[in-house]
Amino acid sequence: MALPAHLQETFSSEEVRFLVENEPIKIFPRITTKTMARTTSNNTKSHTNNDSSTRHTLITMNKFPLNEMIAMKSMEVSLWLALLLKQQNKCNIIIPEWLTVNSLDRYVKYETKYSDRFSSLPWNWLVLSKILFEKAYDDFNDPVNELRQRIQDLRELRQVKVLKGLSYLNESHLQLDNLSLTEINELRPFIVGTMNKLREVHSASLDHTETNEGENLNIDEDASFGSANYDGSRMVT
Amino acid sequence: MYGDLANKLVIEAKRTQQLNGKPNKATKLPMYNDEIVRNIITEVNQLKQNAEFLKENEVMSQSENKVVKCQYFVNSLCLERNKRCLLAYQRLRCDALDSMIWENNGMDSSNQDSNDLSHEEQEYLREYADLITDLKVGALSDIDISGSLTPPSDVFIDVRVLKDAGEIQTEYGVFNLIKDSQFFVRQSDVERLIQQGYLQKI
Amino acid sequence: MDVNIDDILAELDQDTTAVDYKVDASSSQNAINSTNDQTVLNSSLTNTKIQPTISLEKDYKLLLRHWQNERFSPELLPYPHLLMERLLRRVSTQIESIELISMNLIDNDNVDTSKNGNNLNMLPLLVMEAELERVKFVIRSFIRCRLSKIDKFSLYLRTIRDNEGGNDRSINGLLSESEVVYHQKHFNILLKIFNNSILQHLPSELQAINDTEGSVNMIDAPDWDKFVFVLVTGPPNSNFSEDPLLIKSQDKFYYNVTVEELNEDIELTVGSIYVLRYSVIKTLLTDGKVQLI
Amino acid sequence: MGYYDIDDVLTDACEIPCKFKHDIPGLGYLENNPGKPIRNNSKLLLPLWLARILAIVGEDPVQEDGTMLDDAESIPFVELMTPDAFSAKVINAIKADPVSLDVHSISPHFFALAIKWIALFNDKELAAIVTELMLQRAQEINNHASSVTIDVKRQIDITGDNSTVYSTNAGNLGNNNNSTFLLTLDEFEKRVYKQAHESYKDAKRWMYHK
Repeated sequence: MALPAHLQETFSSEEVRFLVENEPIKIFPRITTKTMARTTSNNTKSHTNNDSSTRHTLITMNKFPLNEMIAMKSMEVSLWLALLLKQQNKCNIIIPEWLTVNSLDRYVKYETKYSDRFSSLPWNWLVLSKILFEKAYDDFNDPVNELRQRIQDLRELRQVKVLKGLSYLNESHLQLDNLSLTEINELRPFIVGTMNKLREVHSASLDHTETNEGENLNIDEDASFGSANYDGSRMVT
Repeated sequence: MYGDLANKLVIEAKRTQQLNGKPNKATKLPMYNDEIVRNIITEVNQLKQNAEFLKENEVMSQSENKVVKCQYFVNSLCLERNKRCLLAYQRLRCDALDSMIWENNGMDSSNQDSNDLSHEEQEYLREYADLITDLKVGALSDIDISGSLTPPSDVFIDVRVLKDAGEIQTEYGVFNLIKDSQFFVRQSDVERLIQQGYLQKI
Repeated sequence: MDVNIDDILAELDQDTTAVDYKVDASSSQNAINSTNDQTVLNSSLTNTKIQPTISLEKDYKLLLRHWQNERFSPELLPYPHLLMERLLRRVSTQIESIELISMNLIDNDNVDTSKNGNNLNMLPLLVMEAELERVKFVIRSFIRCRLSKIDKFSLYLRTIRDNEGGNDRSINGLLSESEVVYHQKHFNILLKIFNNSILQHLPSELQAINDTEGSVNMIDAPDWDKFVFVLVTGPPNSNFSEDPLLIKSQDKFYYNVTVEELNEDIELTVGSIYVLRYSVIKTLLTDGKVQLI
Repeated sequence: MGYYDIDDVLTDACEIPCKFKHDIPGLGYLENNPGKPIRNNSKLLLPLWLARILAIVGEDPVQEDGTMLDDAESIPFVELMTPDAFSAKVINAIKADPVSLDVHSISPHFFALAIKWIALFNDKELAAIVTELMLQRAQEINNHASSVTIDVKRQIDITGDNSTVYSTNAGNLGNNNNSTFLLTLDEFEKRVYKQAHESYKDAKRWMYHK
């Protein structure tokens, strides 16, 4: 198969991370590139080989962020780019507001208070926190281990609720507001697998004649065999 | 009973499916069961003769209509069933052959013992490999469609040189790998050197 | 170097003109619908006065959305012809650019690898390469997913084609050119092995592989009622007042959908996440008002 | 589902007790009596692919004298009898304790077979029972699937270096003590279990692995 079986029903965790990496995040550049860029682009186009800045273009962004950087002036870039710059010591990542001890404490409170709903954590909270703990731990003001503990608490609190919610599986629909992508993705095979089968059972119990087997049964075109009522032919022992 | 052999074949297919069900494991096929397939085809021919016999009879004896009809039905259903089992078996194996081609980056040399494949399957494998090769050079040539399905992460990495390795040439110029120096390089350029113990990922 | 990078870029801009105009200026009701793509292209060619907005960013986001939708929908979705054309051209141009720039770097002996290779001159190139790998990955994964569906619904897709009176128009809307070729060729070799190892040994009346009259239908169709995870996004242009299907009540917007089999109405609130039967949201998906996640 | 679906092909092979309603010469091979006739009212097991069709087709409604038979009078070739899988005994066991029921031993394709059986008679009562059974067991399946033990503690107090030890239990069906339940799963349940388990494992591996 052109797509391996384990990718046919769901995303891998790496793919979820990939999606999250496309989201914007704020950084403080540690270098200034903006003026250089302006001189070259405002002057009549220079075609000297040394001037490579005009040649740098990206295909998923309208601007080339690397030419827009001013040291310590915050700007927004895709997470993957922020991580690459960070790795090169060219920026600090501005940790999002929600990822502080104070704010997480409020989320924990909410999750504890309401047993039947999820707090509105960002849809990428699990992935983003994990990435930043790993790659930008020196950009946090709060102690990372305390943050990590709270993320773990949130994770467990929500898992308990998810488990409870799963007893409401049915053949119609579910509403799962504020569930993050990681949580959705890990639950997907179970929820989809079970609900599909519940649907099949329910559907089979309905009397939609057009889908009854045997209705389009015509083993031999030139014989027109009559069909009898199913119910009449059943014998209950 | 008619259809029993076909069942055996499908149970075998089920086993193959289970063997290949685990992620990140190379697809493999057991020996093509030529014997059962041929025996089912023999059974099919038997059923076909029965059908012809019944058809002649139907015309001749109107009085035994329902008997002939019942016999005819049973016969047709057995034929149909055998066909379905044969096709399901072959289709499962073809899907597995497809997987092998993709896993091996479009080549038909895999760890599959080609003696375990029927002649038709060997031919199919070659033809599918050719098809993928053609696909790679067309409009999608820049994409490398048989490449990795794991998202790129850490395209570039920091490495430390563990033992002198001389100069290497990359797209980014020449790197002189002297012990204890550090470089920022494209991971794919140095994969081999890491494996061989010259470099260490930091 | 005879090729001037600016020429390439200029050409690229020109190429994207017609189509990018569409992304922004079309009613974008059908931002995801490829047949609509086609019409808008034609009209924009005759009307070149309209100022195009080139949005590389939007195109990439659209690609990600197509990728996710394709991965989770039970059916094969229409190929986004123009979007893919633009993206593939950009990839190819970018590969050339990267080659030129890196050659240039080496020529000028600009690369100072002695100090950690952390050269500022190199960084932009690294970024370009990393981005390129990402785009290539999504396109690759997207196409591979489509190919596996084309295989799965090989016969079903053929019947769609044959039902269109033998012309290939509808299937050409659904598939890209390379996909059409792949579909046809793979079908042929599959049919060949079926014939050689099985069908030719069966009585002629049993040799069909598209028999729908037997006790089991031979043509596997998509499971239209399969459950999918849906995020309700609202109209693609976020123009909530212009979407006739969108209902406003108190402080929320929602779509009303019906699960026919259960005779049950469901309110789909913008911003909410649901697990639903695919058939229920199929139209909303085509119109870009919901997204599969 | 589908023509090429191996599990569906196997489900169709499930045997259903049937009673023949006509004397049919030459069909003795169905009950291992080749060459002999099948007698009216003789009981035998037939695979579903054969039984379900013989149960709906039968004697031609047009009689030899040219008159039509009513639907009710046109007797199908066989009558289907309730298979053991849905016998009163099993139904009672389902109602008593769905989670400890050994579904696999009743039929490896229990749920798929149930769906086909329910569809034959639009049997709402059986559908309700099967739904309840599936739901109750689903919770248990999910509990097992999500129990991926990872040594989290070790990792939490170290910020930079996270050497994670993780192991999965129940990775293979039936290799440890709390897997008795897993041995009772039918093919559908097994598939859901495996896919769910892989999914939880993948998420956890990613979360706790550098």
